[in-house]
Amino acid sequence: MTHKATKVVIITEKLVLRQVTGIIEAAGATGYTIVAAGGKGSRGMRSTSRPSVVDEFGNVKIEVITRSREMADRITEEVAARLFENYSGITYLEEVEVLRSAKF
Amino acid sequence: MTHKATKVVIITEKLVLRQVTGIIEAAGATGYTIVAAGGKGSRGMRSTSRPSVVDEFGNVKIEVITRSREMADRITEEVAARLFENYSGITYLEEVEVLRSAKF
Amino acid sequence: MTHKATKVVIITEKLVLRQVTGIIEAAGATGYTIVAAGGKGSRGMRSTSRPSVVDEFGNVKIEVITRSREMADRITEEVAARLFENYSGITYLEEVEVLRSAKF
Amino acid sequence: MELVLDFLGRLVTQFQSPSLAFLLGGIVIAALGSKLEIPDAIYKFCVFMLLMRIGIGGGMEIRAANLTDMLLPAALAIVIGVAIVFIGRVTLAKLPGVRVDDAIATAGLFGAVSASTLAVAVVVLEEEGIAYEAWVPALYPFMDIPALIVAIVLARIHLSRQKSGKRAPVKIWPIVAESLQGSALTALLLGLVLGLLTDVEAVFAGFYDPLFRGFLSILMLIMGMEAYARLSELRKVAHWYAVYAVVAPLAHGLLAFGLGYVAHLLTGFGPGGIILLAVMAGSSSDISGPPTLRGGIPTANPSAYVGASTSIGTPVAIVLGIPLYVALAQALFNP
Amino acid sequence: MELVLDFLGRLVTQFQSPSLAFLLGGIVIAALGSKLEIPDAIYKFCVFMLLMRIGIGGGMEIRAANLTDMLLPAALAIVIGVAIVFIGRVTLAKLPGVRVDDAIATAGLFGAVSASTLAVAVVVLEEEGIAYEAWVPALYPFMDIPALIVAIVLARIHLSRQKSGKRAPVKIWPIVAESLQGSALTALLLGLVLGLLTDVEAVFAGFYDPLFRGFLSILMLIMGMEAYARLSELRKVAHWYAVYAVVAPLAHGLLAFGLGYVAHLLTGFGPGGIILLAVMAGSSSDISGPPTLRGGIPTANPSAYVGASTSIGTPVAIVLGIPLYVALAQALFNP
Amino acid sequence: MELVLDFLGRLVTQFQSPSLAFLLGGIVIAALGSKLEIPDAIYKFCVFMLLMRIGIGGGMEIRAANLTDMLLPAALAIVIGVAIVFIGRVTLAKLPGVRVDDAIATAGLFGAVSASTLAVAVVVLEEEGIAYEAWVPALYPFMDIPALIVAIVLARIHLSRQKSGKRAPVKIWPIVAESLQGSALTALLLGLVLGLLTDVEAVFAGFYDPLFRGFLSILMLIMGMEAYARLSELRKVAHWYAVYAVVAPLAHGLLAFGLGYVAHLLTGFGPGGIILLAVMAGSSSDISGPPTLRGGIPTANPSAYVGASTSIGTPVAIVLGIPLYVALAQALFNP
Ligand SMILES: Nc1ncnc2c1ncn2[C@@H]1O[C@H](COP(=O)(O)O)[C@@H](O)[C@H]1O
Ligand SMILES: Nc1ncnc2c1ncn2[C@@H]1O[C@H](COP(=O)(O)O)[C@@H](O)[C@H]1O
Ligand SMILES: Nc1ncnc2c1ncn2[C@@H]1O[C@H](COP(=O)(O)O)[C@@H](O)[C@H]1O
Ligand code: NA
Ligand code: NA
Ligand code: NA
Repeated sequence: MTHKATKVVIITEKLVLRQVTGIIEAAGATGYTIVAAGGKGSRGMRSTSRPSVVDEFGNVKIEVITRSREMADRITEEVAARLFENYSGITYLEEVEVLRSAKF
Repeated sequence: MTHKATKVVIITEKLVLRQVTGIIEAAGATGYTIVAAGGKGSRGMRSTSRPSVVDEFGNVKIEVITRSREMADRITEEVAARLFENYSGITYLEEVEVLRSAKF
Repeated sequence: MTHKATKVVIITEKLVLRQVTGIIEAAGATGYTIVAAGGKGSRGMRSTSRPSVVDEFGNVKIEVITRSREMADRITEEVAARLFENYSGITYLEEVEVLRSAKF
Repeated sequence: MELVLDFLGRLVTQFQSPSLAFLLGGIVIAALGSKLEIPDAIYKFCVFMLLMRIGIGGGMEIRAANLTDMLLPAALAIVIGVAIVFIGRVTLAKLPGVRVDDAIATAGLFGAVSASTLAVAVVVLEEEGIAYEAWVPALYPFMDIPALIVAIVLARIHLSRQKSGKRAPVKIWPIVAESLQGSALTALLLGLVLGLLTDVEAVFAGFYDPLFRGFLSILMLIMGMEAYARLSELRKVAHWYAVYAVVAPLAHGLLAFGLGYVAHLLTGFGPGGIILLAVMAGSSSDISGPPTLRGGIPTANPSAYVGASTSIGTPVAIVLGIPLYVALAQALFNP
Repeated sequence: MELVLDFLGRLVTQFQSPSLAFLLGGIVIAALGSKLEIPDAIYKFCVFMLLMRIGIGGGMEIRAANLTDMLLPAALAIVIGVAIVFIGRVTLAKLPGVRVDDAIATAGLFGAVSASTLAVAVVVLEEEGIAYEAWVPALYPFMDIPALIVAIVLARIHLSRQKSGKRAPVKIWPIVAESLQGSALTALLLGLVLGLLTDVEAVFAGFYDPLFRGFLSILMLIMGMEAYARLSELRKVAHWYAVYAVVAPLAHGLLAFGLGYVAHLLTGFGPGGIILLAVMAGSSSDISGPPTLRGGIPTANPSAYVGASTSIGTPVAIVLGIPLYVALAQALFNP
Repeated sequence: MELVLDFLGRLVTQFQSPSLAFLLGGIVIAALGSKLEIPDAIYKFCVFMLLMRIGIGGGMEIRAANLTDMLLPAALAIVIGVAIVFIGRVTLAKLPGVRVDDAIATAGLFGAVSASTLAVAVVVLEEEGIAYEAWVPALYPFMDIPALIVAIVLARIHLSRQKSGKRAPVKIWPIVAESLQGSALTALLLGLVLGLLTDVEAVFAGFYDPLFRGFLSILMLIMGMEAYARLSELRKVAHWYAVYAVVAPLAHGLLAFGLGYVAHLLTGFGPGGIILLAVMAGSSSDISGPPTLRGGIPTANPSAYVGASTSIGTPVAIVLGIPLYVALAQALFNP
């Protein structure tokens, strides 16, 4: 049996990964998944911690399956408020169906 | 013209990738996509085949677009039953719209 | 406040990445995100620019959040028409909810 | 008494030896929260270089060696690998709070061999000017594979007994094949065959051999950082694992030293070879063992066995074990 | 007769030569299902080191060389590269079950040059003590680029004729630019310019040159594993590709050898240079060719051309081709 | 006049020096649209090798050095690092169209030190046969950390004044800790400690030292490509950044040269040491500085400071700065 859950997706600079996972853990999520990503957005550039010629993957994409829509909104708003003024990034939500409902 | 399909997402330890793709192929899916991932979940840790300090990406995220909801459920249940007792991992479903309906 | 948007996902050979991002930019999207991916599909193989034994990630997965369903359809059709005859690849759409509506 | 002084002297000196210094350096910078990252590709390359160097070097020597000389030490390697697992089965596995399959997996890992620990010992012997039969490192798989197989078999017997009361048959060959196909043993055996059959002297002397120590130093740094990082996992499991991880490397090493000495008396197996045999026994696998066990004993908790091995077992095997066996050999052979 | 014996003798010896041994080792471990992984970063670095070594070495030599000596061999390189594609167009492309654009792409790949095969030949010549004009490896692009261009042009002519009956004009310059901007030719030409214009002797002698053989050995290992992995793709296409992949390297090599010998008679082009010219002709591109062709002839099936080249063409060019040309040169020049 | 000629002569010669040649080569191939890729893992490894080589070398020398000799130069390094940021605060930050926090971050980056520029200078000194106190490169963190701290503190003072009118207290220690934990300083300091306390001579002489120049050449190539790639970012910000990036490296270098000369008069600090001090001052951080500033002054636009440093600052510091200080030293000390 599956049931509905909300997936939060955050795409931002690798530099602030720890801050994002901190927000996620503080919100009480059961886990998260991280993928290395590259990309282009309105700021046009990414963090500059290392040569861009050798590193196309300066972004990270973080996904969190949340139990409740409230938790999803809380994470989204927190990330946007605390990080997206100074760092580039986007965030969006998706509806998913999870199998092991007990886990989330 | 697009039509509805179900995407199965499986996030688990890299070590069992071959077993997961075996289940997917046995279910008759037309293909799958694999992405290297890191993450944290209820087990707190990942497979330990290599130093964690050098390898943040001990997980894999596997996505399968399935023609029918039944196939999606079959894959999900099989993976959960055969692997998730001993290996860490989650699985969930998403509704998507595919363009080249003939392909799936 | 969130509002609905459409996410276009394109999974194809790394070799045509520049052509895909060209189509996306021409369609007027505000950005895109790229992830390295591996996979198996109907063609059974990927581009061959480098030894497959050393490189499991010959594919790329490109995601675009689009303001309008029309833009999403335009990108999807353009990519399928211009690239998928000769290169392997799939494309599909997902409904998402974005937070910073102004951005897209 | 002299032995103790010699050992302590060696211990102090060894803290200045490069391999150990890099290992401790790695522990310290990890503890201080360093963000230094050694890329995964470099880690894998270091391991590859090490195994090729040991393999090719061994293969080139076997060409010149008297094959019958190798028989007894090879047999001992098998015996030791198997014995270590059985010892773990009747000690660690019986302790309170320790799950049997976790204990068996841990014993399997300590029975298997660490290529990097072995490489440190090779460097120490060369620095100390202690000769050794150069084919001894090539005995690695003779100890490694039996230990892993026996551990997996014992664990499956235990599990099937738990479930059904009767033993399900365990297939040995797939476990052997999986070990041999793993990246570590492939590289070692490939090197061995290349060293044995082909003219790789030039590329060995110009590349694999001279770069070996440098890459070993980087590997030691990684293993130090890793040892610290895994400590937190070890805290989650019974503290008996920590006790085992301190005692077992030295106990296994001394057992192997004793058996090696018997081989010395019987066939003239040399002091350098005895030391390396003890080091192999005392080491616990860090590269090939964990994934093989993870696949072969899926119910066992990797936090227990990898934590014990990486955080404590390997540092003990290198820091205490190697100088101990060298001091013992000096005491016995150059009294 | 003596030639045949010499060739066979060389063939046997070569199986012990390190480059070949690593190539065969790679094939064997892949066939045995090894999970050994060489990280992509290390693969790319090996290729970079190889091309820089060939480029810088060539550049340093061109400084000292008489430029007019290079004219005829350079012209021959162009002629050979172009000729190979036309030969493929009138042979392979006419065979039953072979699609014309697949065949043209395959011929283009076999006309282009493999840096690693060339590097093996350089090592063999140095081991055999056969002198060669050190600028010869720098002729690489003179054969490589024309072959790729001609293949792409022929394929487009074929396709536009199929579609519309009339020929659409093909722009040459973008194909040249794309070749030159590719990672392989950039590294080679960068090395060439640096070797020609700057004081890179120290870094060449202390880094690029000594490490070259070691990285070549690793590259050979990768190519062996790759050759095996691609065999299954080759099985999906007409078996004529396998036939072509066996015959073409030797035929192209012998053609080039003959033309090189003419250059010897006319301008004193040396035996080492002739051998390298033959090796370049007999080799098929493994690094820069495939993506250029994939982009330039998108309708062609990469399973056909990459499968033929990687699985059979390269092993044949190295295992049979190199000893054949060396034996021929010995027979002609030291009878 | 002679100085100018000497400088120009050196400038011309330096264009043939390998480090510079690779840097320019990188700029040129990037401008020509090359698709050459140096994997991220190789880039990180080059940086690691460089810092370990500088650190270990420095540590081994400090052992032999008279510690009091180091006091004045170390104090000067701190003074220079701090002074550079204040100079930027009262010049660049006052210019029209320049945001104050962007300017402070830029000055912080130019006050911090580039390990690769320093490494090039070490190679040049060795090639020119100019002796230097080998502990001077180990002064790196004495200039680097204070510059970054002062920049972050000044920026926060500015921002809090803007917002609330009153100054919020700034915690220094977390900034120091973050710098020290960064990958660059960890590697340097780890090397320093290892060189100081342990017997790493063998692995230094057999690995880190000989491979150093080769990896530096690759790093220069990357930095050249990067310089070109970042130019477009620089175009998006006020052109004052470009002016600053040309003038500041030389101004800072000359200031440090002058202070170093004072130290020479007072304590006999040598010409080689003075040159290295000037090079450190003139360099701008490329590895550790940017992420520290990005975290410490999040409102500052990285396009401004990284663009200025990478695209113009570093090439100027290497191409013009190093020969200038060498020429000055020759004029002063070997007139
Ligand atoms: N429309 C979009 N679709 C997908 N990803 C985007 C989009 N806009 C931005 N991104 C991602 O978010 C990152 C930061 O965006 P920005 O803050 O707009 O610079 C980019 O580097 C992309 O990876
Ligand atoms: N709530 C979650 N959201 C996103 N990913 C998760 C979540 N929980 C677990 N994961 C992923 O699934 C992996 C295994 O989870 P677990 O079995 O809970 O240890 C983790 O390493 C994460 O990559
Ligand atoms: N059913 C599927 N589900 C997920 N990914 C797929 C599927 N089919 C194809 N793909 C991805 O699309 C790529 C190209 O597919 P194809 O054109 O069918 O060879 C594959 O390599 C996969 O990464
Ligand atoms: Na052991
Ligand atoms: Na060719
Ligand atoms: Na500076």
